[in-house]
Amino acid sequence: MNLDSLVKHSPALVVALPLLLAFSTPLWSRFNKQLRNIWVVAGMCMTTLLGLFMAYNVLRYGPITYVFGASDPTQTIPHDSGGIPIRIIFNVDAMSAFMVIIIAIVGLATTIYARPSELRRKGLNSFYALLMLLIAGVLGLVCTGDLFNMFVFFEISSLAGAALVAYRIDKGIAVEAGLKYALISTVGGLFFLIAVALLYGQYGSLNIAVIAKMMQFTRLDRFALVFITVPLAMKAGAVPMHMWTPDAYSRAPSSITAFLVVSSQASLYALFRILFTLYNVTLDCRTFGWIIIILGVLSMFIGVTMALPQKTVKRLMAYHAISQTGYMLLGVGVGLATLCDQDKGGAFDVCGRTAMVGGVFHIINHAMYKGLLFLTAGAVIHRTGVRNLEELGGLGHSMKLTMVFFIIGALSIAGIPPFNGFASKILIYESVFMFSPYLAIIAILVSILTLASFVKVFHSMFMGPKLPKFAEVKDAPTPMMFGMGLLAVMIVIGGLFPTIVTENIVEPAVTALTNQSAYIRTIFILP
Amino acid sequence: MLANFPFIAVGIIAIAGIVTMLLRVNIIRIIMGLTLLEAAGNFLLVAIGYRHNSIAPIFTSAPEEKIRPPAEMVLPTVQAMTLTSIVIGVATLALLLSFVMAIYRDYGTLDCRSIRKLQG
Amino acid sequence: MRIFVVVMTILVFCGAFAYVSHSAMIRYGDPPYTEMDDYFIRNGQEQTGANNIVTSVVFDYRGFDTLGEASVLFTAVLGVGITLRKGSEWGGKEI
Amino acid sequence: MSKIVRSAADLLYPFILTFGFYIVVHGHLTAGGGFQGGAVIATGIALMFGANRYKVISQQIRGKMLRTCEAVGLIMFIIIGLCALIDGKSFLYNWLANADWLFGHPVTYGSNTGDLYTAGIIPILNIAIGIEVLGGLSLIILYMLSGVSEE
Repeated sequence: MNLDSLVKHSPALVVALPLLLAFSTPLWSRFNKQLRNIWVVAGMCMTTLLGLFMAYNVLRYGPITYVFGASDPTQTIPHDSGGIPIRIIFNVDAMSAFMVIIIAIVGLATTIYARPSELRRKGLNSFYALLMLLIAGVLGLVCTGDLFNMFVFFEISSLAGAALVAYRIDKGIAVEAGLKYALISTVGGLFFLIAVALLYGQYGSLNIAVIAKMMQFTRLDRFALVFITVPLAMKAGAVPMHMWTPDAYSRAPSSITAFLVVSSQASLYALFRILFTLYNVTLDCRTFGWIIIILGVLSMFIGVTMALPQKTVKRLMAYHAISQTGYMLLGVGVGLATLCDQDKGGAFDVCGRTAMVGGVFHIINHAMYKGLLFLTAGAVIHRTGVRNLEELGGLGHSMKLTMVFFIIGALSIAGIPPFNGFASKILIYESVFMFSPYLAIIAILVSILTLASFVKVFHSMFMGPKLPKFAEVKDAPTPMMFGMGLLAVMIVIGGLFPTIVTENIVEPAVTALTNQSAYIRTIFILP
Repeated sequence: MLANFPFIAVGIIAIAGIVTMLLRVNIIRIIMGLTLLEAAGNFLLVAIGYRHNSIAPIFTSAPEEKIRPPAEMVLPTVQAMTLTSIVIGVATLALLLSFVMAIYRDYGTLDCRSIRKLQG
Repeated sequence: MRIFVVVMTILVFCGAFAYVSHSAMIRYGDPPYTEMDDYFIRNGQEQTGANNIVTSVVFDYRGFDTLGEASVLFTAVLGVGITLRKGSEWGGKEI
Repeated sequence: MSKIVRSAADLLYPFILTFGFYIVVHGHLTAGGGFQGGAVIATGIALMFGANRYKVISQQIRGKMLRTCEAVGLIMFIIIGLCALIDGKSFLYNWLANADWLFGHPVTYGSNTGDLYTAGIIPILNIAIGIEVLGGLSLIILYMLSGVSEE
């Protein structure tokens, strides 16, 4: 198979490969446990390389479409179908490529990290298989251009996520968190299904581009919009529907928590895709933009205030994840609110676009530093066995490298230069200030509170004299270090060279997201 | 109004499911409400694809007068989607019930007011 | 409080339903756009060789959905397996 | 369970299996398919679980075998899908239809009595899914029974 056909088939392979890994993992372990670990990690490396390769090609040469089951994978519309696509089509544009990059990097880091931390548990086969299914589900969710297919991948990722949250039974408490997650995402999935059915009933198609082209914004469309956005916002952890987030994040194994963050980001991507590509300017931009902005501001503020009094490490970080999701919603919401003024030198060109760049850039940054923070918390809990902040202390003497990684993550989340959190937050502050100064003030305030909260965590985990009960504690095992180091390197690169990242990855993604006609044109080959 | 009766039935089933989920405290009953909601979704899908005076989209021993083009058959895509969503529903139900079993084993109760060890 | 929430939910959903039911886009027994399904019915038998058009949609035209759906079942089985696995009540270190 | 139930279940078991297999392989001709047929076979296995003691039946129908069934069915599905890539077609392309080889008799539009030897990869995928579903659903029952019997 030469390189050209690899590019052509990469959207299918990037989903099929983790699925194949997941299905074959239970078989491998029958021969040898070590062999299975090598198989999983090697396969995940392949998936990562393939994902990055695909993203590179998309960003360099334009979107890739892939038609499943057709005799020619690039022929989106069969010649005898009367001008409509009939099969499932993957439409990988720059925004999808952006998400694929995040998933590939964090997926690799968590897969490598997971082995030592889960080594003592039974059922590691199922753990790996479910992790691969989660990765495959999220990859499919971001690549697909078909609404029903999106529902299927949504369900794969939520079921795999729920099963992994419940993985440590933990005297039933983890199962309780898993039940919560599973119930909420199932109800969300059913609403999504009903919305897809309504859209299909009106337009007779399931392809996003076709529906976007025919969209008339009738009453049923508005109904479907609510039914689609609510579950996706819920899965992303925005505030009125955030109650599952701290429970699921704090009880899941740390490697899974790091990836659940990415899974939430993928739901956020789906939300943006629905709002920008499926509905675009047919909906009342200003109203919907303000709804998103209000959701974002509430998430930011409630997340950070709930985080301050928390006593367990991962629960605190989970509330910060809600708060950081607010930044993305704020940035993209400002972009949506000004979207109708596009191309006229209006508000979109003045500040909306920058805000969207900031919001989308924050997605990759958040996935990296929040993943890193959860992984460091996992390493500390793995070595000490304590998750309460008040009982921890003095670990800076024995876990030096973990402490360095934690500092990198904490400074990045608080928006301190030269780390990547600063690079995206400054874009959001600047542009949101032009849109509405009060929102920018709230954003800066939340950032300060975040810093305060993480200073507290840092102090109670690493500072202070060496405690006698942690005398035996060593630094984290090497694979864990590798997982954390990968994310830390990405953070530092993103912080030192933010313009390279924004120009090459984020700007094309924002262009792809706001330019609805380009998305439609990839399916309908129009002049 | 009465011609759209299946859609009204979908609405009634969906609202019944949502009310069951909100009103009951036993987790098993909440899951039953979820199943009702899922049934509403499947029913909606099938109802959307119906065409008057049509047969099922199967050509084996189909009556000739129905399949002369344009064939009078109900829409196949929604039926395929319903099949998919039924299997997904079964899978979700199995996972949720196994969670409930594990919770009952450890907590000894199914009342969702007393399953609250997660706070704090 | 509980009753209030329930009544509000019912009212909201009934209101939404009444709002939607005015729309004449979908009528029972008469779907508005059927090009895709007509394509399946017209060509499905010759292209895939299957007499059952639903099967040809499930396994050919939308075969990838079926793979996803089978994966969902696989996921659920793995999830049931690890939730009810033996010796799951281990003590010792947390995380 | 009483002897009557056990004998009746033993008597019914092969018929249920045959019926399920019939539904699986006739998926492309009549209403049915891999999921439905696999579910029917799984009900047969569930009947055996219900009629016999858990200890006895778990010796005969092992979880390991069912797990292998499940994984093998799915891997078969993906491998068949990937085979199409060799020829430059897309993933899950029906590369056997109308090829006059395995399951490849061409069909023309219109009503017919049904030829089993048609539809290309669809019958093979049906069998793969049937194997997967029978393994999966039986495993769910097995796991849940083992969860109960631990009490």
